[in-house]
Amino acid sequence: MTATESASPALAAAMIVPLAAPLAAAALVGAAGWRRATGYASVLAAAATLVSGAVLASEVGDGALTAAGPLLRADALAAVMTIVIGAVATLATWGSIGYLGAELAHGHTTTARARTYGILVNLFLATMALAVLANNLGVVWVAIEGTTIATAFLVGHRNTPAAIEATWKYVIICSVGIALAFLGTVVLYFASVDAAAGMTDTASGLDIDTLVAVAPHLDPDVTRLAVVLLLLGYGTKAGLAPFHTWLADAHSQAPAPVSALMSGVLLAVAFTTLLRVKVVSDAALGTGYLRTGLLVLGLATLVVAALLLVGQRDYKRMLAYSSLEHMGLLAVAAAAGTELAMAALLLHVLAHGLGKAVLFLSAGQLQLAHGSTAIADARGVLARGPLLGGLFAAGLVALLGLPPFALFASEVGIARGAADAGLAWALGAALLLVLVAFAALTRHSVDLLLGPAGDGPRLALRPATAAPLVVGVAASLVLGLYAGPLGDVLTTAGGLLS
Amino acid sequence: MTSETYANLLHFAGGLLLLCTVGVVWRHQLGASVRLLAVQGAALAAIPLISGIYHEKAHLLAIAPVVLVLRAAVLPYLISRMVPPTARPPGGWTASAAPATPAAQADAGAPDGPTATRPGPAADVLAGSREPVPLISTSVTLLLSAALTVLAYALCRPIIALDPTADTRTAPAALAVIFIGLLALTTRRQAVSQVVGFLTLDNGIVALAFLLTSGVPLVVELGASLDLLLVVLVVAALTNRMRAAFGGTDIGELQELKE
Amino acid sequence: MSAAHLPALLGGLTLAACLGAAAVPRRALPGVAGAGTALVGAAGVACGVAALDRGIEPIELAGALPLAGLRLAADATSGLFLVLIGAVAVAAGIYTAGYAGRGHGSARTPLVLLPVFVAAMLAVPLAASVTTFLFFWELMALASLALVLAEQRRPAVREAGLAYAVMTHLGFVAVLVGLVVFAAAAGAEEFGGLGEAAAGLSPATRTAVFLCTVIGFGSKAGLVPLHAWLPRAHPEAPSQVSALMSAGMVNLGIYGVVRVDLDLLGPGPRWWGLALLAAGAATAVYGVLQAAVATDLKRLLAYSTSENMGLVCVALGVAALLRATAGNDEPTAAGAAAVVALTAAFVHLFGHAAFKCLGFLAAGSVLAATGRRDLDALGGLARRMPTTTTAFGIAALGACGLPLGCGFIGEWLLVQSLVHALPAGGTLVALVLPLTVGVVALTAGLGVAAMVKAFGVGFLARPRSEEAERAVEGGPAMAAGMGLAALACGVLAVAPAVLSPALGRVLPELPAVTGQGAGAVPAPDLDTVLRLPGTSGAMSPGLLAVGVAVGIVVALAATHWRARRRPAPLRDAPLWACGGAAPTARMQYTATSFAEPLQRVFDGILRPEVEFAVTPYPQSSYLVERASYRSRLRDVVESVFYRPVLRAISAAAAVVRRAHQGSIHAYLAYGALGLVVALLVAM
Amino acid sequence: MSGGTEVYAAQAADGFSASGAAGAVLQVAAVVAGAPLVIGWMRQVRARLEGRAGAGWLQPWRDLRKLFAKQDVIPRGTTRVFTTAPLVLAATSLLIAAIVPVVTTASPLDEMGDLFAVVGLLLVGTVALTLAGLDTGTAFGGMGASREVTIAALVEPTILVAGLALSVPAGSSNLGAIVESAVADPGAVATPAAALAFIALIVVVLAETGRLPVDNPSTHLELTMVHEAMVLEYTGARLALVEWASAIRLTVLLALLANLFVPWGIADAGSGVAGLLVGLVAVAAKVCVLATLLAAGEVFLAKLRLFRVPELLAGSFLIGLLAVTASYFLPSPS
Repeated sequence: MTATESASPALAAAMIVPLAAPLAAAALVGAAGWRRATGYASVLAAAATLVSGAVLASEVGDGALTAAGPLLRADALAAVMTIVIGAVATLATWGSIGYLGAELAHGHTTTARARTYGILVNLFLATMALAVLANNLGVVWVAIEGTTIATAFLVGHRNTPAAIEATWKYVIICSVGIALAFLGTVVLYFASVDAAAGMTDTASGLDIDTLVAVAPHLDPDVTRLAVVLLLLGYGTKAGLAPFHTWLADAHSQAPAPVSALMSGVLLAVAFTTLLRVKVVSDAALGTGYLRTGLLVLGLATLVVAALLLVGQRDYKRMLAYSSLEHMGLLAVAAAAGTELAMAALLLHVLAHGLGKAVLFLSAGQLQLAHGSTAIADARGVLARGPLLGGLFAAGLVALLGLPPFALFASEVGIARGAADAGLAWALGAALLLVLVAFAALTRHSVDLLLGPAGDGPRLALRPATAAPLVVGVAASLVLGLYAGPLGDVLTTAGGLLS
Repeated sequence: MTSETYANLLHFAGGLLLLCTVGVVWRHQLGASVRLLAVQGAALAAIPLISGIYHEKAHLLAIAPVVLVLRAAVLPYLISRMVPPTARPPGGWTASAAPATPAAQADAGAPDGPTATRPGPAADVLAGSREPVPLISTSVTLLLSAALTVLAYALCRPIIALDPTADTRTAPAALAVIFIGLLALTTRRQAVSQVVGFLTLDNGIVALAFLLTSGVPLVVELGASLDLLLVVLVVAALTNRMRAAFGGTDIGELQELKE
Repeated sequence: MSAAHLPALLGGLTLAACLGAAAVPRRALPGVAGAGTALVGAAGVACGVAALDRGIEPIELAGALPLAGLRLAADATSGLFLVLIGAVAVAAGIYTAGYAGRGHGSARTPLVLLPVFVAAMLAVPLAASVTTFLFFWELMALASLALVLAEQRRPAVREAGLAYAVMTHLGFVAVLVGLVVFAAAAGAEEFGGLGEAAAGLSPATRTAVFLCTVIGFGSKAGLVPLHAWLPRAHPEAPSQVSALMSAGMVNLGIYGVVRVDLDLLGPGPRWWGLALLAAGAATAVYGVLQAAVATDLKRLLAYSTSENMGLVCVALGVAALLRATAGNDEPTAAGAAAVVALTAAFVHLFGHAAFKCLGFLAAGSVLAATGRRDLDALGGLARRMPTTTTAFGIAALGACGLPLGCGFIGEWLLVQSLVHALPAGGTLVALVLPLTVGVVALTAGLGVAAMVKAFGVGFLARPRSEEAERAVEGGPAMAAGMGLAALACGVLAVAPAVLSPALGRVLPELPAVTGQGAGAVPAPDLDTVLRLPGTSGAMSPGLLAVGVAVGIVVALAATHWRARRRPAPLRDAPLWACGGAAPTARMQYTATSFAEPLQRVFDGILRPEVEFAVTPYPQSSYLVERASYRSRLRDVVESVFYRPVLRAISAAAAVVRRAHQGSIHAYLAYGALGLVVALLVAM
Repeated sequence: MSGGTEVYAAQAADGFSASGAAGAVLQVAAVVAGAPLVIGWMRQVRARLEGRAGAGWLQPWRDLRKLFAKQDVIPRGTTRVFTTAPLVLAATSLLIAAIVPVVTTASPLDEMGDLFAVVGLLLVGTVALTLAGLDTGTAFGGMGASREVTIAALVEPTILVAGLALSVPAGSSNLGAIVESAVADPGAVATPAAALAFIALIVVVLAETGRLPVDNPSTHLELTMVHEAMVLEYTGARLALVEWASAIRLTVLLALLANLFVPWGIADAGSGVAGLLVGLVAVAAKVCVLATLLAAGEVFLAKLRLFRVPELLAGSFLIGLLAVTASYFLPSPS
């Protein structure tokens, strides 16, 4: 175990910026309303998060740093997740400018709601950063519940009956699920306090380092209870069955950039928390316990996602269920738990975030143009808008895990990791389900993208709107071919988790 | 305070908590549910108070009023504002223990003819102040609650085994509250009822936290309370929007988004 | 330039071709893309020659391909496939310049992707680690998918693309699982490490790896029942892409089997050979049967691809089976026959690549000229398009597997290996091999029927449609592409000796088939007269050609007997047709009618859907007013193997959809139930 | 069972032999000259058995002579395939006549092609003719081609399996070697394997040469024609070539059949002039006997319906398969 040390001021700043920058941007939007300038300020805040993540990643090595007292803690995992948040958020906020501009122009929204949107998106980013960087599992919980609150009105942004319905389901199901996580946290705290009696002061019984340190001494029976609750609880927010049911509704109703953030980052942030739990669980109960749980939930999620994709008629819901599918795959990867599998898992998270951002932002453009998210209403996209269609297609290819995009590298890594862990059967089952999802996604995308132009609207894409999409595709492509130093960081983070 | 008194008081608080919870799933009148929630909040606040006095822990004594204000006053108040006034004077236990006839009418769906003009449970349902026909009949709900209580006791065995004190022995009651809250969420159709169910669940968790570990760290406790408050505010706002959009708050009607 | 630079050259050329095609004005696009593709192919051939000569030492790029690193290397086996695919790409590339220039598949994206596809195919045999291999394997699939979808405005293309995408991904999943399990068990990722560790793996692991990889590679090679994508996708692609896929890409399925299952995984038990043999035999017969009754020219060629890959697989299976029988203590007849069978596989790969490339290019030429692929609408092209007709004739002769054609030698070698294995192989071999001979023979016979139909109905006699009547030959580039392929056909048909040096390098690299130590058997010498190691069969394709030529001269001389007593020949006479009045073009036998007897003979397998309706006059039931006959052939394997799976998935999807009808109470109940179950289990 | 080393020893050691070369020339000449006579003989036998006088066994020669003097007609719409096909058919037939051991087992062309190559050459001739049939663009041409190809495709398994049955005991698929091994081991002819192979091969010969019950060479009813339907448009020298080549194929196959099972008298590498003459006489006699038997048999046979032919071929395939397995499980006494 490597030491946790207090961060130098510069690094402490790198840990605080991901929280502070979006908060500042939120304040700015609150003060000045949503306009291009404040929009770009949000982009800047997100980019600052990305840079902070990169700085942390390059400096943290295989140790951990704390800042703001014992409140914040960054290790390689947190650094990678900060990068994920920053990267996807940059694309999403960038895409928001064009998206909200078009919505305002079409009269789909008001300036007041646009302002709320701007504030909430930035708060959302801040809560996610907190969830990743917090030192205390309780605070992580608070932050993740905070994401639900921040996104509630984002999901309901359009204020249509469907949006309200989606928001209600989202808030209730996620709150219930996350409440279970709180229950699990309490039980774990109980076990930790008991095990740590005499070792450290009880106030930090939920700190990550403390938990890892006392993990071997935790009472197995109580820990089992806690881990099940935490798995189901954070699994809810990560979109794992059986509490997966909010996901498609929320993703399909939220504005496209928010869908991108939720799908690309929020799920992953919740999942990362499960990885933290896994480290504790593995030390306390052996690797087999949570592995079984993750496999069951992962495969169940894959089944649900793949089969719901089969008859899907709505392209945003299709993308949502694809996220579900990827979360299922992540669960299988986490079950494997080798260093390679974990590194691949994190790469998968990043690549999926980028790909999903591109897809949801393109889907947003389609929705704006057609006023509907039904596949039947938007056929022959490629013929009507080669750029938009091409970017959607590229995003889809990236999402399907085909080379040369990054998800290919991560999926192969996950497969290798799973095979190394002796989970070949689970891998085979998972991949067959992924195949069903692949078939369904391809079928629907062929319907959506290909074919003659028909009489639908022309789909022109303004350069400013296209830019984040192009950047996203390019980033995914580059990551798929060459990860550079990021590869080492991923491996380090994988090492911490395995 | 002797340890015996302490244990008795603690058990009493836990029992009250559980009792209120059962009441919540029993009653169909939303106003009554909200009042039961307030009582539940008070019973919950009693736990840190008793525990703080017995263990002489200042931070528990400090937190008890906070819990009391939030859970017995603020949240019930916020929720009660979501409930439109009932057509009849709020009658507490007696009024809601109404004869079977109106309930049967409610069962039959929208009343026709002369009964429609007479204010009654059906009108309350439409207005959103009364729970419509439950998805699972009340008696089955109560039986399920009993089963869940048994399950809670079974699940708490390892906890009690690890640290056999009066606190942990009360934990099953808190866990049962959690389960029953979940049951209420699953079976209740009015928006307000779901919120009540959710708060019940949350109360159970907080109670468990106090019982097991004398509360979570302060920062977490504050954060969680803030979250809860915000969630209730969000839900309240949503309920208003829902009423505006759908003309009602029957969650069972929200089935546009599927598959 | 050393051999190690060649892969870099390959990559550089690909990039240049790609960027060039993306940047140049539309007018120059076909030329640039075609030339670029041909150059990439040529670089591939160069790589292959270098690999055959001395091998290419491993090249590692640790930073590339996240979490794994890129690793390239080539031995002679890789070299063989590099040469094969590179050469096909050269011909197809040259052809593209003309074909796309005539407005076929001339959209920019497909033409930009063409060099990428070729490069990805070439990179597959160069890959030397699991991840690298999978990367290029899937890149190849993706590029070819994009190319298949080039004419996506037609619904048939979209359907084909979809089927292709799903099937190829299924194959990929199988290969992926097989290889990662192999790698995990071996504890290594590089092929070298896999090979070393293979012998120590448990039989269960080896079996799992074998089955997974054979399924995966088999689907790429079009083995039944995983062939379903092939006869859909190959015909719908632009023709140069069809040629690249059918003559190039499918070979990589065979490469996979050779590399992973025969080379790395090492000699296996006898049933491996039997499994390959059975899969190959089923494929060969089924493929050729479908080809024999197909009426779509490109579909016919696609099924023929499936058939030929089946034959190659039979050869590999025979080789594996015989090797497992032979042992390594001394040279045995079975061991010698195994080498002959392996040689047959490689020789047939080359022959098939040559004639299939030519066939698809010629079919593309027809398509470009007439816009039709339906044999029933073609005919009479021999007069209007002599070059194309000659090209297709050469291709068809090769595909028939008859002497003088380039498909004959492979089949002959295969039969020889069967003949010479029989006495030495034990009871199992004695039971299996005669049946295999029957299968090979039936395949050859039906192949003849299919190709006679394709050539005779498609190109000879009189045109059956206006389009066919107006057909004109394509430009010089197309002719050059076809000429190159035809040249290859000719050389392989009469002088297989050109393959001898390459095989001499490759076979010793595969001791899992050719034997080790005392049991090692040298590669056969494909001289003017083919003599086989350890057996006494001999045949000389070159001399046979000479013999036939001499025979024709003699026959021609014989026709001069009493020639002076004859009047001058009567040209352009009306047809006699047993005295019938001038038969119209509609009265000709069509492809459908030509294949009807075979369809009836094999209707138990083909299960045609036949509707026959006679409408009599109301006055009498014996006076026929009109009769309609409709017969439709579907791919039976699809309805037997695929429909039930699809139905099961749909049914399951319906169940899950019913569970997600939007009720939040149901959703919460799922969660609550899940929680209770999880808690109970956790206790 | 022969061991591995023996197989190596059995490597064909054929060199060039003057006697073989002379024999090859002799047998080509004999077949070319004799093939029409065989046809004539069979027709004569048949006529006599049916109670007719017959045209005499020289009649085919007279027909050929007449045809060679007739005007060539090249129908409208046909291509070079139509004019070349008879040449290809004739060329392959001649080549087969040179390769197959008819008079001698030591033909220098033996290495040029083995049993399977010969079968392939036969098929090349058939294919040339079917293409010509299709090229005419008449319904009959197409019909004949379609049927011919169907039969050719279905007979293929029988040929190869029967060939396998013959090659396995000899250790080689080269016809010279097979016949030599039969000479060396006359007892092998009497095995069940050989008998089964013989039956299978007879069916093959009937199918390949278009004899009853597969096809009726003397039919004049278009709808029942197979071979004749393809060549309907031919006349003059080309028709003569087609007829001649068909006769050569029949003769060679009969001779081969005879020599495979009753190789007595055939010349080998060491034979002198006398030996070659003995071989010639012997093969003439054997072909004569076989032709007589065949013709006699045809008197009692009707043509099978086209769709019953596959049954016949499937049966012969089964017999061939049995021959192979018998040759494995019931090895000859040697």
